[in-house]
Amino acid sequence: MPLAATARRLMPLVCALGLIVSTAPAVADTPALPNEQPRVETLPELSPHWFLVNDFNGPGTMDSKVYLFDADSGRMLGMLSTGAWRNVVETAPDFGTIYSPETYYSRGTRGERTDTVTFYDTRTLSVKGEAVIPPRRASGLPHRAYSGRSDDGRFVYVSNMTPANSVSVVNTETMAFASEVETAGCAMIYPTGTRSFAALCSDGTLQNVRIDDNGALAERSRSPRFFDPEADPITEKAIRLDNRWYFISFAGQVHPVDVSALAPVPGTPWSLLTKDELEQGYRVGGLGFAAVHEGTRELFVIVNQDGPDAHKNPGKEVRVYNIDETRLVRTIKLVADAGIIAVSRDASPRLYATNMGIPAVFVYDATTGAHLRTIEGPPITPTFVQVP
Amino acid sequence: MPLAATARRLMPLVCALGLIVSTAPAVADTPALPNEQPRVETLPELSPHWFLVNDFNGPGTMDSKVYLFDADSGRMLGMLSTGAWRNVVETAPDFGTIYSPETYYSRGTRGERTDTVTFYDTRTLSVKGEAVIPPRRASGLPHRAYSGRSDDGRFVYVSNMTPANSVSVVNTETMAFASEVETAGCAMIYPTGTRSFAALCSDGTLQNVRIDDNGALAERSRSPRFFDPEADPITEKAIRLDNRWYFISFAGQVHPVDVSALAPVPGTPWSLLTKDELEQGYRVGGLGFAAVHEGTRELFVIVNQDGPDAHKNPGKEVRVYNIDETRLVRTIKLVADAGIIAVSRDASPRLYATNMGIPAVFVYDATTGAHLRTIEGPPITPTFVQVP
Amino acid sequence: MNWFDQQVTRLTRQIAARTSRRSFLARAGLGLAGVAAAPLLPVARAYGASTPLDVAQDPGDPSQCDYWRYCAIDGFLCSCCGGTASSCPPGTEISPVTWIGTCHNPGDGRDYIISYNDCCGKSSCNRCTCNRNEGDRPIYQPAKSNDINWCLANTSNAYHCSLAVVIGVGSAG
Amino acid sequence: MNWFDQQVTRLTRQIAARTSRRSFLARAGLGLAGVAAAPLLPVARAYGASTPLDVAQDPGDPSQCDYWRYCAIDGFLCSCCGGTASSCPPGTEISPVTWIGTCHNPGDGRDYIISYNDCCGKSSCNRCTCNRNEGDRPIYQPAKSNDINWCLANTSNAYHCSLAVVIGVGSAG
Repeated sequence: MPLAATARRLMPLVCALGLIVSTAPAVADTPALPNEQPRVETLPELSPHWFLVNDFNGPGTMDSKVYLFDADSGRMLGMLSTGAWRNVVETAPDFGTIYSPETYYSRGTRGERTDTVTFYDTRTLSVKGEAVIPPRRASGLPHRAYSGRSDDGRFVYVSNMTPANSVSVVNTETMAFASEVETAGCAMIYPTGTRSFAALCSDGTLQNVRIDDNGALAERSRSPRFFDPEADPITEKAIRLDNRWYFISFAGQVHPVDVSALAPVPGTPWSLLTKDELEQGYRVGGLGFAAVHEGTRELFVIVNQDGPDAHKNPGKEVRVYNIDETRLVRTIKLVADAGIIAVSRDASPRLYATNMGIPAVFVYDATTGAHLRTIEGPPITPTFVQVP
Repeated sequence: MPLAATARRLMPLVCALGLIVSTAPAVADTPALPNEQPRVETLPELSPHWFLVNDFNGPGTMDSKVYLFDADSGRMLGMLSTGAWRNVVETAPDFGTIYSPETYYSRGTRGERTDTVTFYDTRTLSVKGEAVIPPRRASGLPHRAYSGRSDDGRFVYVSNMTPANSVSVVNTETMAFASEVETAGCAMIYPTGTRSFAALCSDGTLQNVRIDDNGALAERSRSPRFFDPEADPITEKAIRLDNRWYFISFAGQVHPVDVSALAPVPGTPWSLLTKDELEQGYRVGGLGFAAVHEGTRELFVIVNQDGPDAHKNPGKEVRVYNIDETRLVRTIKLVADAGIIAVSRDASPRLYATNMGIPAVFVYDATTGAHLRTIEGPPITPTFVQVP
Repeated sequence: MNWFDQQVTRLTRQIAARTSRRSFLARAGLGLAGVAAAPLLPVARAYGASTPLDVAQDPGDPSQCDYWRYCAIDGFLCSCCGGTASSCPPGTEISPVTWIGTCHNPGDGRDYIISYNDCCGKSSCNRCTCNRNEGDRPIYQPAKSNDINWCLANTSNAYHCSLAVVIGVGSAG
Repeated sequence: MNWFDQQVTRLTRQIAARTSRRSFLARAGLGLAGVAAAPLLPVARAYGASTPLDVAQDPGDPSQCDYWRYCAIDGFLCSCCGGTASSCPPGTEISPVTWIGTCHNPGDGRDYIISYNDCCGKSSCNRCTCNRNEGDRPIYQPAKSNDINWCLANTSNAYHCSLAVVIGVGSAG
């Protein structure tokens, strides 16, 4: 290092607190750099190209993290420490608060377990409060649908598994646990309005649960059987547009389900892949292989060519479909394998692509497919990317 | 994967618990593999070539680990989860118990702090108990001398820094905190007998503290000033042989200090490096650059050629000195940079070498210097290697 | 609910009825999972203790991801962490519930039912990551899902590594 | 105890006497450390907000390890973590005690006293690891030691990243 010769010796002089000021002659004619006061940053105004990266942290799963980045500058903006077993966070409709389901043990990996939804002020990335929830939060390989939020932001839902399935409901206004709703035989959380959420059932149906204004169970309904969990199961990686959830099967069948009413109404399935493509081994795949852009009504899906059982494999191609016209619009060739994608919500959308095994996030123009930037990690085991 | 075609379909048959036994015809003539009962391993008899690797876990510093390996087989034998901020563990004289200083927060990185010395049964690698100690345990870049153990195994000492220096004394028989001994201006822990430990002081002296059978402070003494902390400071990486500690300076001066009596008696310094070598930039360096083998009276030291301020740089050379004859015996050329070494205690000693930036441990014959084996990590940020 | 699920559910209900410390299982309903085998036979093959016959019948290296039993695993291989394919490393706890796969053994041509119990109570071993998804199903079919942290019913949900335990012979299907 | 230590100790005792929440400092004795600067002047240079004059006077990229102020740092650079060389990322806490280095600024030829405060309360940022040890001293000289987790006096000792704050001009020595 070039400065070694000069700086190696410790000067016998300290100006801590400015109580002592050196009168050593300036070497240059310019005034000396002013003394600085260290401070803590707060975040500037929200940009549509900010994104969150949940880091599962494979080398230290009990010490997970959520990173915030600005895709335009490529800079990291801040981080949250979010306890054991990261899935995803929920965010307030105005992105002013981050709701993070977290798990802690009194001795790190042992002792008393405490699960929380922790409330972070997004502007300061500091804790505003926490709701202690039942210590049954589902964990494992991260899934987006392990939690959800009511459309109005009033309630956050957290998936439990013991292995019995239930959902912890948290009131975001009172920052308190509201109720636990059993969803026997049905897993994951797909919000369906301001006071309801759905869960996927092993018999090929969708259960829809309505809660009251206190977060307690009000009533339930169940869709007709709309997929065959043996012949061609749908994955947990669904996307929502308006009042419709779009579930995607291993073989790339899209199953739309209308959730406007309490009883979910399945629509007509359509296919992302042709019969020829399926035979050639094309499959949808990845930890979070689907994303949607509301403005353009476009569905983004990662495709690989690894054949059967490739539903978790990453791919180097993102296909873009018009979801209303059920047709392929274009294909984006990625510069690196991706298993996880997200698309910003604005009119100049960015496509974020990453993979748990690659400590980097790749930023593309979602419209042209151009690769704009690579943001090197850490995060070292990026799981879900989330957009404000 | 070659089995995909056959194994892809889930067989509609389960033999869980052996309550249902398939009568499907065997494809081969051999009897089918017997059903198995999963079980938990215990460790076999201690081998002299076992070693512990403390993993600081840079990506998740609140979720540190200690790995146990067998150098002869190259196999990992087990692991401990050891909370935040790993330094090292202490072990019972018979290696039957591992004493691990640990730090926990009720919410991982925040909330109430609890520091412990946790007691692990070495044979089962499970928790036997814990002593809660003052929540002031020193942390940072790991150092061997952040803790110590009395020669008879009765007490474990843990270094505190707030930044005031003190030592928490834990009674291993009662598994309880015994006392906190202040060591103002003196840091680290160098055990000096059954009821005493020393600490290095910023004025160039060594403080020796005697405790009573209850672990409480009995009396103190201080050595004469034996090194110049400005001109050529000694590092914290000292080694002990019999009743003598050998402190090694930045410039490779060895300062022996006899600790037989309460008042430490400095001996005559000698040099690991010649004047020529110093001028050519040779320095001792690394996180744990020194090790000793009692049987052969050999001192092992990592040497680099990075010049001044290289006291923490790894090197690709280990020099071996006869510590009584104060002379270089041989040099071992490493196959990879190392900042940390340890030497097994037996008559066929192994040299273990690693570096925080390299997720692997390299095993050498400590006598011939032959590279015997590379054990690939994880551990991903190996810090101290310790031998039974 | 298919036949497989019915079997698993029925079995588990029997256990739940017999085992008070597993009372949580009684609540599991449709979403029930496979169950660790109770003592049946001594373990035939431990790492480094195999006989030539064993190797012929149970070929491959349990510390490698391509070992036949791992056809539906997702996790760290206990064989690399101080355990074997059927034994947890010292100081960990076997998950009492788990997921089930069916893998083809090239050594004897049979398909075997494999129970992928997790070893729990310590943080990730982080060695020998292995992800194969043959027959893996989504989480709403938990008995077949390798995404789930099966330490969910242990005293700690810290996940260390995964086993691949032979618990029966499947049909050649 | 040399002159440097005496100065630091004396200064810190003055603060300790004035600041009850820093009462721990009074116990520190010989082993006392550098102290974070109280408000003196506005921060002259924040990441991305430098003027040409600033760059000439304060050259280099604060997100790179070879930036002049980092001559005695060991840690993750806050400039890569949502902060700058003199500001902590959102939601972290500045360490009130720290270590001190002296670095040569090639922009104006002066040596500056740099306070390497840590930002605390979140786990490791883990980006832009930087280890330079010019003038670094062992832990028994804590005011000059970059090995110490300087979050030791914060509400949490979780270490996130490190700053390099100009707190004075040193002699050209």
